[in-house]
Amino acid sequence: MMVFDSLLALIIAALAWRCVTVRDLFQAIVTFIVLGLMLALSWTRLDAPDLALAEAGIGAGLLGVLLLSTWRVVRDAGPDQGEGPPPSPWVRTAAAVGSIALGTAFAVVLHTVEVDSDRAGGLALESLGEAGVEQPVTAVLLNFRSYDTLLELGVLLMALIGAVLLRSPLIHRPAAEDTGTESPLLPVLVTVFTPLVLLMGTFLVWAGAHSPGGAFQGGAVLAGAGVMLVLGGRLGGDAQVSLLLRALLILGVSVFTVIGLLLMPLEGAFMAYPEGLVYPLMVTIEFSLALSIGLTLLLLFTGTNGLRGAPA
Amino acid sequence: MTAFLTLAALVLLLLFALGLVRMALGPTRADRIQAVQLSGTTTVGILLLLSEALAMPALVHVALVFVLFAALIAVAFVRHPRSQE
Amino acid sequence: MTHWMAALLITAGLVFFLAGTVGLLRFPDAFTRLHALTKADNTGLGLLAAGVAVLALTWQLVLLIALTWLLAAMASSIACHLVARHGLHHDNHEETRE
Amino acid sequence: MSIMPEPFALAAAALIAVGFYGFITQQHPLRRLLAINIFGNGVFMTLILVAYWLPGDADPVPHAMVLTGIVIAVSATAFGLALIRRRILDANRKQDHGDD
Repeated sequence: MMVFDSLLALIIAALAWRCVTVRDLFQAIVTFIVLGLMLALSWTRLDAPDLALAEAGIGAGLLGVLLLSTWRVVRDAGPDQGEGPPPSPWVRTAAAVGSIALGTAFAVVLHTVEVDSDRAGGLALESLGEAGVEQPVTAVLLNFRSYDTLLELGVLLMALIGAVLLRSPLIHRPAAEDTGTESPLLPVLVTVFTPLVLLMGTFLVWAGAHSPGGAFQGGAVLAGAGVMLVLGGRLGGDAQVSLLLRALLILGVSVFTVIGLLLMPLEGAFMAYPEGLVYPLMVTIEFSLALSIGLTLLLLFTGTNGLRGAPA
Repeated sequence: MTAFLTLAALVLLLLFALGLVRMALGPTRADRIQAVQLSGTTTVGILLLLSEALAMPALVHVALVFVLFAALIAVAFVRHPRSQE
Repeated sequence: MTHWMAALLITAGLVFFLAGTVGLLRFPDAFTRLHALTKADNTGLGLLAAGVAVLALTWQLVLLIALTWLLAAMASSIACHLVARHGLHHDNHEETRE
Repeated sequence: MSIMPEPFALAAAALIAVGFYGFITQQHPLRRLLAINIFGNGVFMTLILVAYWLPGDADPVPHAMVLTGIVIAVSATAFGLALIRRRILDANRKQDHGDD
């Protein structure tokens, strides 16, 4: 296993190096996507399958698709991007020396650090019985540290609002318009894959209570289904926003907050859950979070605040 | 059996590293985007082997997510978006 | 017995992966390389998945592994077709300056 | 920890160093976004390693932090990409105006 880990670590380092030094932008993006997939693989080796799911889905998958689509726009705009002149050899040397020093110091610290076993995680693992879910990461996210998750959703929504305000959507033409070069197999892929992907996303949300998965991973896969529909020309961004869509976007935050507030008189603290009700509450919160997260990620991809069925 | 499965995973990773040479060489964009497909297939193989070797059945779920997003990236490569109506 | 069968299937799968990688490195143009990657690697993945499925303890896991392979085969064959078709219709060669 | 080199610890250090180098030497905003993300991935890798090194089961608290981190990093990057597209739109508009 040591040889496997070493080779994987070497591949990761080499991909990172190529990603920042290769001249061609497209190559840098493809390398970045492959790097993300390799990171996900390495995290399964480090006992973190939850994070492998998140990285493969959000970090490499959804971000990769968004990067590729934005690359087209950048390329079509022509070579002049208003870039500054390339850095002088002095800057390069200084940056190289600085980053080597940083990396070396970091490696030394990581190899000498004594990890203290008296930690919050131990407490979380011990009190897992009270959390209502068996999966430790889900318990931490939705119960022990629910404030973090609530605020994180706020950040996600802020990013979406910012992106929408910039009015720079990605518009994918319907397949038929794409200069006749579209393959007839693309609709087949979309038709067969989308329901399976939706099923898979729902499963991951539900599985989050007892095995790797959860609202973020499931939400990312749900967003993947939406992106598939957008790429297949069945769904598109729209400047008109429906009330339903808005409600779904804030569903997660609202359910989380309302449940937290309603139970306050009973439990005496914000976001404390009564013992018998923990599991159903967790599942309710988890599913509403997943819907909102999936929709937010999808809208971050289209860069709009609304969606419509068949884009004209 | 665990040792054999681990060895098989190592062989797959080695073959993947060799396949990355093609991504570096190019010369066309189609060659480079194949690297994503290659990493999709290989990683799914490695994950299946590891799920058995490490007795972590959840890794099969991770493999399914890999399959899905590798396909999505190939589709994104062939679809050309605009940024203006 | 099952161990031998699994080992045999996985080894056969690895041979196909090897063939795919050799093809990816040695074939002369993007289309033949796509062909090598898609066909050989998916056969390899199928054999490998079968080997792991033999070892799997529950039938749910066997089904899930089968589903994974089926989706992988379908996705990558369609993806291969899409990329190849795209290569035919668009200039896939990189400009000298991006 | 041990004095034996840990491959993933070295990978984490490499990600951080390379991300830092890329952020300074690259000019294109998209490339800088990629470099920041590589740097961030090095930090995620570090947190996961620390959780892995602890005795017993992997620590869920750093895992939850990394999960939060991935989502925040991607949403910030998506916002950055929208900014890049906006800049291109504005540049095109200015050009069209100059042609008139």
